[in-house]
Amino acid sequence: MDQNSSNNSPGQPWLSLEQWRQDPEFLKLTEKEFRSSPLQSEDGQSGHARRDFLKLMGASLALTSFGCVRRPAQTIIPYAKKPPEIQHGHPNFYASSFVDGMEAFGILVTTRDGRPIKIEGNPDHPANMGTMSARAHADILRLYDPDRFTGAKRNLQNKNRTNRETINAKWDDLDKNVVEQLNKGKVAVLTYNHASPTTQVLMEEFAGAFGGKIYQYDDVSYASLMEAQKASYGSAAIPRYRIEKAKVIVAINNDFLGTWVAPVTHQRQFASGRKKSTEGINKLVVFESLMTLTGTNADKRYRIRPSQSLDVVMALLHELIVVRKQSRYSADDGVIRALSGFSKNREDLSLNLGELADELWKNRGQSLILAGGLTADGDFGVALQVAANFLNSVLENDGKTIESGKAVVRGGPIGELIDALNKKQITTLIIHGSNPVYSLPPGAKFREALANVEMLITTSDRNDETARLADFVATDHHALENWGDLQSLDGTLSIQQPTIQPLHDTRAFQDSMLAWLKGANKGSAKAKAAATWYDYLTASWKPLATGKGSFEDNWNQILQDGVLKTSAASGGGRSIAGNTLANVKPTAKRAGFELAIYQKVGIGDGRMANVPWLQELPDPVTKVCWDNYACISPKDSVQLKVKEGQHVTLTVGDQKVEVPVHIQPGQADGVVGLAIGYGRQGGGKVVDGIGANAMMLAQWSDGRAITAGLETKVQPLVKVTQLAITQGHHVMEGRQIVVEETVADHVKNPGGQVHRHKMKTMWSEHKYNGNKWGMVIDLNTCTGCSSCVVACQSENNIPVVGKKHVIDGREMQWLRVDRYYIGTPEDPDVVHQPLPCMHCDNAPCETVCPVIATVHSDEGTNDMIYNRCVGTRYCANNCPYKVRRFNWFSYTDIQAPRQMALNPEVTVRSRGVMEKCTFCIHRIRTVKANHKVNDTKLVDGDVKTACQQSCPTGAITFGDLNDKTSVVATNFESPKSYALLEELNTKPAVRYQVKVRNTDHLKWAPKHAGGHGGGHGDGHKEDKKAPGHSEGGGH
Amino acid sequence: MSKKIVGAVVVFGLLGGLSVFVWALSTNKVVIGYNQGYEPDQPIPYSHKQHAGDLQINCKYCHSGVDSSRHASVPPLNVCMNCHLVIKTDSPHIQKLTEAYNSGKSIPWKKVHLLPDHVKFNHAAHVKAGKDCTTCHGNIQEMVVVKQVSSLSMGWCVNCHREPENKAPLNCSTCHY
Amino acid sequence: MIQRSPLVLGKKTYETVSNDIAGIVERFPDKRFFAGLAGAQGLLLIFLLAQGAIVWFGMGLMGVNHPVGWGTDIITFVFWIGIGHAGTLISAVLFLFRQKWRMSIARSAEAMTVFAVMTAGLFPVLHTGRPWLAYWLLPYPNQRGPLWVNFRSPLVWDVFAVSTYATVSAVFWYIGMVPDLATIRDRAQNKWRKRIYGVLSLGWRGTARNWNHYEMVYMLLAGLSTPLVLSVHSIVSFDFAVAVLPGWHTTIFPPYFVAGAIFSGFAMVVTLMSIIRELLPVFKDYVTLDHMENMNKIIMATGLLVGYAYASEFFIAWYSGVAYEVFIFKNRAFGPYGWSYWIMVTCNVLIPQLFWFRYFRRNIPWMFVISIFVNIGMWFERFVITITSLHRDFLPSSWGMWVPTIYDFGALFGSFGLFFTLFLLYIRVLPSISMSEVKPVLFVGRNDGHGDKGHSEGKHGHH
Amino acid sequence: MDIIEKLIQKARPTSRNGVAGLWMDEHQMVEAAAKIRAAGFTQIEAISPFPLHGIDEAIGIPRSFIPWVTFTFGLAGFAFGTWFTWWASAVDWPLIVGGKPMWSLPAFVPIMFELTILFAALSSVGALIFVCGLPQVDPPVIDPALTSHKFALWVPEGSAGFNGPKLEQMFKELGAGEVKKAEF
Repeated sequence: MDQNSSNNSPGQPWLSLEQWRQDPEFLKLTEKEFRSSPLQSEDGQSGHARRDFLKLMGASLALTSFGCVRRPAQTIIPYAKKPPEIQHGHPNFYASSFVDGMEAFGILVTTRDGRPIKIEGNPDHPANMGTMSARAHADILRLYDPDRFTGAKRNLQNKNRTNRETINAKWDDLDKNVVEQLNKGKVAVLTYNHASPTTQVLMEEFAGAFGGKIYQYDDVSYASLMEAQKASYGSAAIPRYRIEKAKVIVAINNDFLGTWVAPVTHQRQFASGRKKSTEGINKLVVFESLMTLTGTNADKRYRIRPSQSLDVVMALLHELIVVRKQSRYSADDGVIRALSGFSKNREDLSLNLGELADELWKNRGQSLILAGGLTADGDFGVALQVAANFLNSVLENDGKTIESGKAVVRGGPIGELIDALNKKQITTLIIHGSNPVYSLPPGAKFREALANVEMLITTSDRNDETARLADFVATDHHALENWGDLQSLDGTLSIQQPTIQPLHDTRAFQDSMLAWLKGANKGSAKAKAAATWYDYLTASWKPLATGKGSFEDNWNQILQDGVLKTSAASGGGRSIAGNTLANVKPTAKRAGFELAIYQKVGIGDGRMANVPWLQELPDPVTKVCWDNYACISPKDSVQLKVKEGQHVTLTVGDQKVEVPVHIQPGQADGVVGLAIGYGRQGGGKVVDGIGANAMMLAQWSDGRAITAGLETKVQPLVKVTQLAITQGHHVMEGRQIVVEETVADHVKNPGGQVHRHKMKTMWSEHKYNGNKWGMVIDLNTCTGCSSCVVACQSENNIPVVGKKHVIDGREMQWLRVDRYYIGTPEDPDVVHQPLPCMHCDNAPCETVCPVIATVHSDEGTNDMIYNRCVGTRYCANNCPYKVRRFNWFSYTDIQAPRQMALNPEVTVRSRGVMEKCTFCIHRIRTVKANHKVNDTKLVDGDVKTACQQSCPTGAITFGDLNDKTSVVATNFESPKSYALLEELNTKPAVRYQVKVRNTDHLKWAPKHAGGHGGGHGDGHKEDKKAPGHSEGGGH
Repeated sequence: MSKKIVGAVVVFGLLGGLSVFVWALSTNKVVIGYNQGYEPDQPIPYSHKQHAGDLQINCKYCHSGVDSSRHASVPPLNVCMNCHLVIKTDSPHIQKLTEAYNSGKSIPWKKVHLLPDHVKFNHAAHVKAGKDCTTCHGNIQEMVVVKQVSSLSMGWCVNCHREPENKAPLNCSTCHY
Repeated sequence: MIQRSPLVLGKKTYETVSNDIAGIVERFPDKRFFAGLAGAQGLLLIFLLAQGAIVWFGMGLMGVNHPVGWGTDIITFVFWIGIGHAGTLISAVLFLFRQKWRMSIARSAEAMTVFAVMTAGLFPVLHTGRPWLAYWLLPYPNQRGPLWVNFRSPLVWDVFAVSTYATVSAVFWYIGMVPDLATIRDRAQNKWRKRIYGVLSLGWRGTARNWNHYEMVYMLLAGLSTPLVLSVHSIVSFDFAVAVLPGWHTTIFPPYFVAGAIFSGFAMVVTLMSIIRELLPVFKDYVTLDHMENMNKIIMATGLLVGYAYASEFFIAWYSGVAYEVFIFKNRAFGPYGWSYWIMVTCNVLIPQLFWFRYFRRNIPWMFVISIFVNIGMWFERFVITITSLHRDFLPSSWGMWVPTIYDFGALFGSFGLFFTLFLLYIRVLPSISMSEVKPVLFVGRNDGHGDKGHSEGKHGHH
Repeated sequence: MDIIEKLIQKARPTSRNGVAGLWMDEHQMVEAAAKIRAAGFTQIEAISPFPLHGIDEAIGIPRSFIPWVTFTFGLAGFAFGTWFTWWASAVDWPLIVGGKPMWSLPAFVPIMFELTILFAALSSVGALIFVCGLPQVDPPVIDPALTSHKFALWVPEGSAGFNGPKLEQMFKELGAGEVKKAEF
């Protein structure tokens, strides 16, 4: 066997290990691999220097060189041939789509001179209506991730895939090898929920051509939900939840607002039911083990252990059917027998659910039971879903608050794949878009099963855990570089279009499949006719893109809209398959701690964990960033004698992980929570080495990952690390910061709980004759999801500082979301408060700046002039809201190519200057300049701040306060609105609207902290008991 | 006594001179450190005098962004090639241009008017307000080599914004954000 | 009239006074001086390294953060400015009060003022994020429009107050030194010494006409310096008092700061004099135990004033009923930085009570130790004001902690290096006791032959 | 070296010849000065290492005019501070700062005060330097000890009522330890 052929021999690359070591060509290749490794920054040459848009970089603002360097000269390099749609200085917007787990929605990508700089929501897409999740914003940095593969890769593996050398592969060679292997048959494709109908068609065609099968694996699996749907309704489709129609929502270990299925849609739906604050405001009742984002928004919250999730549903059913004898099942013996089996569990649960049952029954048809998710996906996971379905149908919600949905099954379950692998039925495995080696529980023995394949091909975009085991990495494009179509859960079809030429020598997986089909001379006529995936896509869309004009016209219209407007399916009713409770058996009682694995709102399944924005995004509940940690209840922390940040070992079976502890108020006792998405070893430079992999503790049973209700040993260690927590203190200390009202109070007198002040000034105030910009934030609809924080970060070039600096108190986010606990640490209510710069009319910061670097404009904005700032930090000290951020070091040295995501409209701040929220003044300027140039008039809604645009619940309104007809002016003057720290007479241009809690009495009535006279002595009383990690490790 | 008079004359002379200098600086009579008069050689000796002056080509023909965008924009080579595909194709400079155009490589022009990154200037808004190009750029139609005529100092901007007839805003955030 | 003890010991004559004081400049210093200077310069090197690194890499090297935007730099600035008050106070206010015992310590106290203000003046510049642009704080005509400064900002007031104070006290110090420099010039045997001191003395001749104007200007400067010295620390206190922060926003700050400044300034004079008396034994004749005792009495009095201010702050916070104020003061004494508060109270209020006892007032080692404690306490006073108010203000969400880094320590201890380097050099090259002021009061309290007391008394401010 | 010497020579103040008497005791000297003045001598200079009580009356030196300079310049400083803060904040470039009025007079008081003091202090010192004819380069010295422990009276030749021998005689009678012709 000569060396060359051995190198290219696809079947046995690992056999050539010794041979290629002596091969000079290979040595050269390896050298090159390391030189152009994404870990090294100088790969600009080979990576993207050849791209057209870079030619313009010289002219378009040398973004990082803020300062006064005048000469030597800069050059202007115009386009040789300018694309007609690009005008220097103007952004272009492209409609596209985004998929994240089960959620798919429309996006608008802002590009400048051919490079995408920001992702916004597509207002025409019914799933998100222009709003966004934090992760969707972060996708832009995944495009510019320096850790991405720059081309196809080949791994020279040893036999057990435990040792490898990575070399660059040429696409031709890769194709040749792969096709040769594919022709041998026994092919399987393992895909994630790509949500693309046309990709699915192509994938099925591809698998069929090689006699293979498609399997589906998502890093966060909804298998038990789908299985239960199938059992209850005959279809595994995830249903459409119409949360906006529900008056009473009961969530049982279900974080539908934060992480479950489609949070952006859910948030909007939930908020629309929340906005009806005077009549029929919805009520959210949450039963949960951890404190989730949903739990923080609860009107009534119960703490249960994960294993009790099913008991809650069964107890509610018992109250309705057995105690109250309601519904058509009240005489169904089978049901009653099933319920009676739970009598012991009901006793253990010892919750009085009668009132809730009454309320649910009263609102039947207008209520909604949501159950399950990672935190309740125990061995009882399917039973829980079945019971919840049953409860929903008892409450007559089917077809009303729950409609039938579109199936999102892309392939067979992974359990079957593992079986097939173990039986050596598969010799070639293609893994697309998921990372099972990282995220499957060790019990699945997936890694071991992979030893049985001859060739493993992945489409990973980075050197992740799965890619390391592959023989070939057919590196996929980033979604912003690729064509595609997506279907969201409501059936809406949307288009994904590329907004930039591929940055690297990558290839769409769809193109790879077409290439391999062609290479093997297989596939349908459509596939054969398609030169590229784009051709295949448009060919598939021909029947869909119908209308008056030609296909091209219709297609262009769809591209412009980003969404096929006619495609949203109207949901239908459905009926349950009788008594489905027969197989619902009580769960065994757990001893000791129960594990509850969960997803963080920012990190999610960890797919985007290498985006620094997400790592530095404080968790909406814990306010900790850059880490995962074991959440335990305050009571347990006392019992275990652990303090915040102290390490513990969590042991499930024979699996152990070591993580620091976070003491989480409101968490159920006897539960330990751990987030997934950490403990990566191939995620990239940002994420690698952070935290521990929670899935190491998960179990594998019946082809399903068991992530909750596992008996866990918690063993304190000596080591203590500081958690990077961005909030210093967690209770309001009796101050009027977030004002809460009960529904009854609110209906009687909205805003009546706000203590108002009569302020006097020594001098007449300035008049603002033109525009006067202002903002109102509705605390009632704000869920705390923190999408606005990342939106702001993306819009305003806000740097990321890293864990150490966050601990030092140097986080830079202009907009923060404060989270306060109210009540006892064991069972607190939670409020969220987004806090941008208040743009006070009487701004304390302005008075003290010696060099007029911060002044008011005649439009009422508090301007921060970076280039004038000398950095005395006096303004930050004197800001009562502490919204100012200082550049302690130079944060402008951004690793290439991440700097391409910088917004040229916003100056990049240098070391030693102060910065803060600007009310997106660049957007105001741009809109006003455009109106001036076009002789048009500014109307309400023209200027949107980045946070406002992103907010899924529409909690933020912004605009001209002098325009009395504007939404913001109305909100600003509404009795529900109040100014934060009004007694200081700073006259903020940002006001808050009171939070309404749908309950009879609040855990704590706000006391007033400011001026007039005594009577405040007892204001802190309740707070004494309140949870406060005092300084909680931050700062 | 005469020594005292000499001393007094020297002291007052220095003070007076300094005052005049300071007055000249702050009213933009004298400019220091702003590259006024910068006149670099370009890779292709494009003459504005010939194109804009003698041939009377409208500024907007090439600088097409000037009335719609923040940037006036330097024309892409295809704009040059509109004429130079046929005109003066024997000139070595035009051949250089054609070569750059054909290879898609473009021309690295020297930037003459350079504002720091923290200054946002909008050409369209100024054109809309009726300002002629020559107000800031000088008699460009007479320049063979383009030269920075105005100081482009902040005081230069502000003093024009201050003129009542310009009705221009004087907020810091007009230009800095 | 009470018989008072002599101001100067050792039966000096005018000539021996000249010999004693000019002699310090004329002799080559001994080893102890060089050892002290080397130590001071070692600290100065630390200062340069620490501040150099901060300027090069960024303010982030220090412990400051959000929400504690001001830390060691500002604390130490206020500390040194406070120190810088005693000099002008002794030379100007005591002058106006005809306190003859001031004569022998005035010069060194003034020198201390000038060097302390110089040291202090560095900190506001170095604490900025971009110190190379600190000149923007001056309202100079410029090419930006012109763009002026914000005269409403206490920091601009600071610029005016500190620079005026530095200028006036330096001028005051220098003008006071001119006749003594002329003495050294006329005594000089060495040509270069004669030239250098000739230039420094401006050619002073000591005619009666000159003395006439000189005394007038000296008194005018004293009269101007008195409100100035009071204004400077008032304005420094405005840095805090004008802010909205609870714990800063108080009307008591100006007098409280001035009292604290006098307190710390006199403590520093006692510290320095205790050292110099050992370093240069000749000083013992001029700076007598009586002098030291007088200063110790002032320390005790101002210590009580400061203690009163501490108490009244708590009272007003409680009496105002403003929850933020109440909280911040509770937090001061019992919060996470409570230890610093109790260091402050112990050093500033309790320890100076020892001066009720004559023994402690007249015992050099004891007063040295006590003065050091006062210096420590006064640094912590500014620490308490700056840090504890900033670290927990209005919104609990933004509360945080401040932890110093080695750069904080470098900046603080290094600044002593700068101060002592300057001071030690001053001791050797400039007349460190005002000869022309000591000579007129040489015979006060003396019964020996030369002249009667009445004759020499009240020469100053006769007009 | 020579150049420096030459420069010094050139810059030296003009001096006059006269007669000087030197005392070791300041009281004797003051008494002598009064007597010499009474004897009709004019332009008497009294030189001492420290200011002497009673010498002004003795040789007829009027009260210093410098307080008027101080007052005038202090007033000018105050006026400048008031005008400049107003002009810069409210006229030249009015900007809205902290919602305060353009002319925030109370906030400008510290500036006005400091400028008053600065102008007054520097003008006083300037006046002193001017009126004393300082700085002087290498002025003539009658006796080096006059800045240490001796006291002198000196009357220039040619002054009204000057009589050299009589003066020398009087000096000796009034207790001068040394009498000499001296340039000053």
